[in-house]
Amino acid sequence: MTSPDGMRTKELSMEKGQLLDLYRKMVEIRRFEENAAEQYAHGKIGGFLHLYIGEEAVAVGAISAMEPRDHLVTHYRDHGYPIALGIDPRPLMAELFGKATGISGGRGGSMHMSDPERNFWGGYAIVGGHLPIATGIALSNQYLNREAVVVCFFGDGSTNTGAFHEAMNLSAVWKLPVLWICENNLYGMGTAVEYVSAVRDMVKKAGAYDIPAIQIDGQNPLEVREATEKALEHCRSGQGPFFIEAMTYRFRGHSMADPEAYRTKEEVETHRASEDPIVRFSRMLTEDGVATQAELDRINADVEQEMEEVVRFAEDSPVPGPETLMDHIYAEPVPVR
Amino acid sequence: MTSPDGMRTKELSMEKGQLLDLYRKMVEIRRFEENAAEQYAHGKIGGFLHLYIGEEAVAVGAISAMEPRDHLVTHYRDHGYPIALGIDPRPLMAELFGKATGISGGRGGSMHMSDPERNFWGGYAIVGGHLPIATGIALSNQYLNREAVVVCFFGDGSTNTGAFHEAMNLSAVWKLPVLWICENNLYGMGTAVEYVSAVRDMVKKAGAYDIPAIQIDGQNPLEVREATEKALEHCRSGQGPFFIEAMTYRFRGHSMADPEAYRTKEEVETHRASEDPIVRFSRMLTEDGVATQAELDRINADVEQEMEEVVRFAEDSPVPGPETLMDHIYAEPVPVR
Amino acid sequence: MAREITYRDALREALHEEMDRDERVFLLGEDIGAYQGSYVVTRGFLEEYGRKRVRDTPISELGIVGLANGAAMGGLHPVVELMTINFSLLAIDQIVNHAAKLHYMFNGKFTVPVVIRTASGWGQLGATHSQTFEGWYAHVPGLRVVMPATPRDAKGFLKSAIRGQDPVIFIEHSLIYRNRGEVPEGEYTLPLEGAEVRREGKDVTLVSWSRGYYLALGAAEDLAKQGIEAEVIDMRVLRPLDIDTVVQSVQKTNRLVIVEESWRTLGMGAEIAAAVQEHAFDYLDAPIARVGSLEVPMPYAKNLERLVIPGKDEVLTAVQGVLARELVTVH
Amino acid sequence: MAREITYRDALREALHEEMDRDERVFLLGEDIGAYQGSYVVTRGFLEEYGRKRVRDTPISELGIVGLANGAAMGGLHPVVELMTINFSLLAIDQIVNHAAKLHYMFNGKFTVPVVIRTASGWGQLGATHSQTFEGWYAHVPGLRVVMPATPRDAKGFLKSAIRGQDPVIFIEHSLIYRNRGEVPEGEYTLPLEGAEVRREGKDVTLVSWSRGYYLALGAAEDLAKQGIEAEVIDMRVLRPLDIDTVVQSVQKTNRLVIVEESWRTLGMGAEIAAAVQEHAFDYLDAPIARVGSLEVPMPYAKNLERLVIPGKDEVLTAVQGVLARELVTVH
Ligand SMILES: Cc1ncc(C[n+]2csc(CCOP(=O)(O)OP(=O)(O)O)c2C)c(N)n1
Ligand SMILES: Cc1ncc(C[n+]2csc(CCOP(=O)(O)OP(=O)(O)O)c2C)c(N)n1
Ligand SMILES: [Mg+2]
Ligand SMILES: [Mg+2]
Repeated sequence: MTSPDGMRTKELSMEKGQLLDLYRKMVEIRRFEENAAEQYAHGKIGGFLHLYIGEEAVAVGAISAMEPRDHLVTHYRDHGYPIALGIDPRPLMAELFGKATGISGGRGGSMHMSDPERNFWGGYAIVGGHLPIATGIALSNQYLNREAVVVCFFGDGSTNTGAFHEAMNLSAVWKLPVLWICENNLYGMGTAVEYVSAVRDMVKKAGAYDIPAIQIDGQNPLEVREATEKALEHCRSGQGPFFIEAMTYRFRGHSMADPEAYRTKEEVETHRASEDPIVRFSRMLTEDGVATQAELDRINADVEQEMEEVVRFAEDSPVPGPETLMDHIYAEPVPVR
Repeated sequence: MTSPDGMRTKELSMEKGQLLDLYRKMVEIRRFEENAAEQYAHGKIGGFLHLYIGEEAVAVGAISAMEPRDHLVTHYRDHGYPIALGIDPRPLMAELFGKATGISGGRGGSMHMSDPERNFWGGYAIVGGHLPIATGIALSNQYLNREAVVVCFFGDGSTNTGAFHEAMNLSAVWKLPVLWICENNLYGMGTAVEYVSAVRDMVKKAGAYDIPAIQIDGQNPLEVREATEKALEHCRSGQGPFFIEAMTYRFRGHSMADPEAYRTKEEVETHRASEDPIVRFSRMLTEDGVATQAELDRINADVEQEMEEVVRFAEDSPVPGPETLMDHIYAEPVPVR
Repeated sequence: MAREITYRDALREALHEEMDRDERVFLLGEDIGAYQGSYVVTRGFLEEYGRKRVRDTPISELGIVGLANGAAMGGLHPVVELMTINFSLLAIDQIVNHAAKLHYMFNGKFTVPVVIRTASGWGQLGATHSQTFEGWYAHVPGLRVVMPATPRDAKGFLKSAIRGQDPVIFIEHSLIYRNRGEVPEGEYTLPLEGAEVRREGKDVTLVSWSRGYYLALGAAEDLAKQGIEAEVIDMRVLRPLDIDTVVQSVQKTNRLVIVEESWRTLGMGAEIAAAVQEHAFDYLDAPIARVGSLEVPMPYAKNLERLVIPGKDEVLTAVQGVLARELVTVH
Repeated sequence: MAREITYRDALREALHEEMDRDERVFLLGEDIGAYQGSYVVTRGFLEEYGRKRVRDTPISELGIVGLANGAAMGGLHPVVELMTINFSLLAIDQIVNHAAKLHYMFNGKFTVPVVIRTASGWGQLGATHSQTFEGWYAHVPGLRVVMPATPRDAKGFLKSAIRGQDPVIFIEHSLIYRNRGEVPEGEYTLPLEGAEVRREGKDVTLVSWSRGYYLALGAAEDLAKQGIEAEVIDMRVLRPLDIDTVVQSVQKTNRLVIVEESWRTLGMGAEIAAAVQEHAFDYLDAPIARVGSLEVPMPYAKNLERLVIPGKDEVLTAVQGVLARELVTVH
């Protein structure tokens, strides 16, 4: 983590309600993911399941700075972003359950949440694949003078893909309004950054495209929010893309199938102990007198209950009807063969 | 061109014979290409034909610094490199004619010259495609302790490909002995660098991989040679890749089919007038008293004659036998179907 | 009233008309602007429409198709030019794993109306620049794949592709850009479906598409002189594939020869043959014959290249083969 | 003497033996080392052979296959692991435009002995992670394509692939890694060619490969209970394709059903059907039937996924279809 931990809440001109909202969103994500893990263990969820636990402050901080007209595109570790955006978590959980009420009708699964009505264009499962897509959405915004910024999240690992390079270059050449947010959690799946990236600091990669870049502490939602605000201003003013590298850490395995042979329990514990974004933020809030522990506990309990209902909703929903299987392969009718 | 033209021959500890050899190689390339253009016009050569006219000093300067154990990989504009390497031009011309005596038996054509016995692994026609291949040859050299460096030539346009990014990163991560030489001739086909690359100076791209890089005057064979010598030393000493950006200019169209709608005649004339590497080098040689104009003229005449013979050889050679058509699809026998 | 124009001009008209009709239509691709297009299809477009709508791109096939996917999701109608179909391999992840999937995977919530124009073809271009992959794209649900042979289809298909809501792989051919043919006066579009019987005959059915169609037609004319009446079908659209038209023809002729430029193994012809034997089994009097390229990376030398690409002689030989065949039943 | 081991262990043994035999053999791929391999095939290899020979790579499919091509040209024997065949699309330019072409294009002057291991498979993985493209690779001259079903073939093929001089696409399947089967005691290799009749029968021929083979076998066992004797052929190698073995079987059974997991249109089955009708036309008593996946991007929901991938019921239905068929000749 490169920035000092000392960012105080009072330095920011935020209302208490807003601050508690950030807190609540982080807790919602955490509990959502814990519930998902549990349901996966019960066999209610299949396939891949990538949890965002430990990285909540990045999504929550950044997305809190976005305006409704802005757009969101993410990789496959994509449960946190829609929750941060305020999307109802029930269809998200239902999606994991493969239910008709899922946000993608049960067709997408964990890696493919989306809600275009909220300008959330989805999670994508091919590493690097969504970066050119985000670039294109940004082009449509520029082309149609929408004054909207596309915020695109991706991991350190994806910066080694050719798609990353091509997308960065295109976004810079055409000065597209896109904010690149790289979540550097030190690993791509089980491979540590230093073994696969020529540079350890992802911001350095932005230099190859003259894209202004900043590296920040991704465990502090306020620092993330502030950096995002400035970056969005830059993008919105027509100066082209901006690049944020948020240093963070994944507390759980890459996916539920990951035995975590590539890192020690101690390493994970050290990070958990000192860098849990929820623990850090609650300390900040109580020490600054913004909220009492009791207030936070009430939020925690509230979210706990909410998530019970979320799981129940998913559980009680019907599976997609078999008669829908062949719908939406094409947007326009295709003659049957 | 970023470096001053004033590099004097005497600053370099080169024998007259060596200097005249550089001169001769450049003239050979020029005349070879002019003859190829003529034969193309006569219909003796088909398909694509990309001429190296105007860029001779890059190949000649760089390759003169290589040792026999070093390796060479290039893109499709690949007639100049083998000539600089001292490969007999007759099979090169025969290749253009699609003859059995061609360096690739007439199967490769203009874009696919190679001579693995001389560690020349070929010209490649997919832009960017040869960069990962060069990286792999470098890995084989490192793995087998060959202490050889792979010198890989490519254009400004190819730096925008995903393959470029992936290859650069891999070469840096594994500290592979590969010398990247980017020929920045200001255009990729008909598209000027500024329209398609976020940065105008390709050296900037090397920074994303912490690869040391230098931008040089590619029209001066001595500057190219000196930079290459230092770069090869770096690579050979186990410090990983090096990146040279040689500023140059293509005097002819991208290929024979190019009507050059994208640049003015004046622009080309200006470059031709002030940056012809052969004119510049001959002036250097005569002004420094290394050679008289008469000596150079003799070389010119000699090369002229040599190239007549080269064309005659190609012309007189037989086409590949139809019975060879299905040879070498596989290296090992495949049961007939 | 009809006019006769070239295949290239048909494409140019389609692009012009659609760009004039709808501001959201724009072009992007390598060297389509200042260079005027590597097959000169977009000549003059940069000058006419400006840099906003005619975008010269970096050499980033994957990136530009991905960008076009995103732009399409965002409400534009991008028409990407991939210089040749060989380079589409670099973009195939964005085509197959993205364009073809997103509408379904996200439950129909948005569309990806992207058109990818690219060119098949050959002509001493060597192994990496002489391939054709229409069969690969035709394998993928979610894509529409067209490969028009005539100026009329080229124009009508391209206009429909641009107006449609689905990703379309639009495959041209470098060796037919100058072919001339009739196109209707005034506006028209053509639905992206259906094969067409272009020449009627009763003795044998020849099926092809794109440049292969002309080869088949030429062979049919030769056969006519020998008194053999070949029915010639231009497939036009490769996904969805109109097998019915072929089956109906085979029910009449009882014999089928498929002509294509790709390697035979797993070329489009494989699917057509497999489907026709399934649906017209009882009507076939001879095995379905497939004429395709020899299975070899394309050599540069002209004399070798000629051996690889099928010509009229190969088609005639195949026709003789299916005609000579006696129907026998062995048990 | 034979031992029974899993498919995964068969692969592990092959890699071990070849790495021990030849220092020039090395592994590279995403998460093959510290993570132990996404399908755990390379577990322990990093620890045993070290970073020089077991190379965790960046997420750069195109780059690492290209690098492997170059390393192979330079005298090494790289074995690349592409996590799943879906991601191979990102590397397909290096596979098709480079690995498959270089030996020919440069007139045989050097070889590209690269082995690309990858996995087909599905299991609620969604549209982009559930595909299989063996038919695409089998289309390309210059490649050898194997898709073993049994531990014995997996081990013997992998060893041959590593020792060979040609590029090999080696396709595993995530759902059969735990399947057990006999492998010979001690060293052996198997040539990369030839289908195998694994069950004899006289009534109908079932053809498949990889996981599909087990499906066919299961169906054959059910059919046997009904008194129908199905001959089951495991294709094993998809390029070069051993059609003769299928033709010989069809000459005996007169009926053919092809079972595969890819989309039917232009799947491997298309080629097999097209080739068999060509070579065994007079022996066929019914149209060749193809059983494949429904033509839809794979949905995540389990109940929908089950409808897409063919199961034993679909195979049995197809067999009933070809058996019920009366041979008629219509004119
Ligand atoms: C093209 C491609 N290659 C490989 C994979 C398998 N894979 C899924 S996630 C992942 C690691 C990504 O790491 P990173 O970008 O750092 O994101 P993180 O999971 O750490 O958030 C890999 C290799 C994939 N999905 N797509
Ligand atoms: C992947 C790919 N895309 C497009 C092309 C067509 N093409 C051939 S050369 C070229 C321009 C390359 O420019 P640059 O790298 O600057 O090399 P230069 O020709 O200027 O030496 C293009 C676009 C190709 N061969 N390969
Ligand atoms: Mg990561
Ligand atoms: Mg250039």
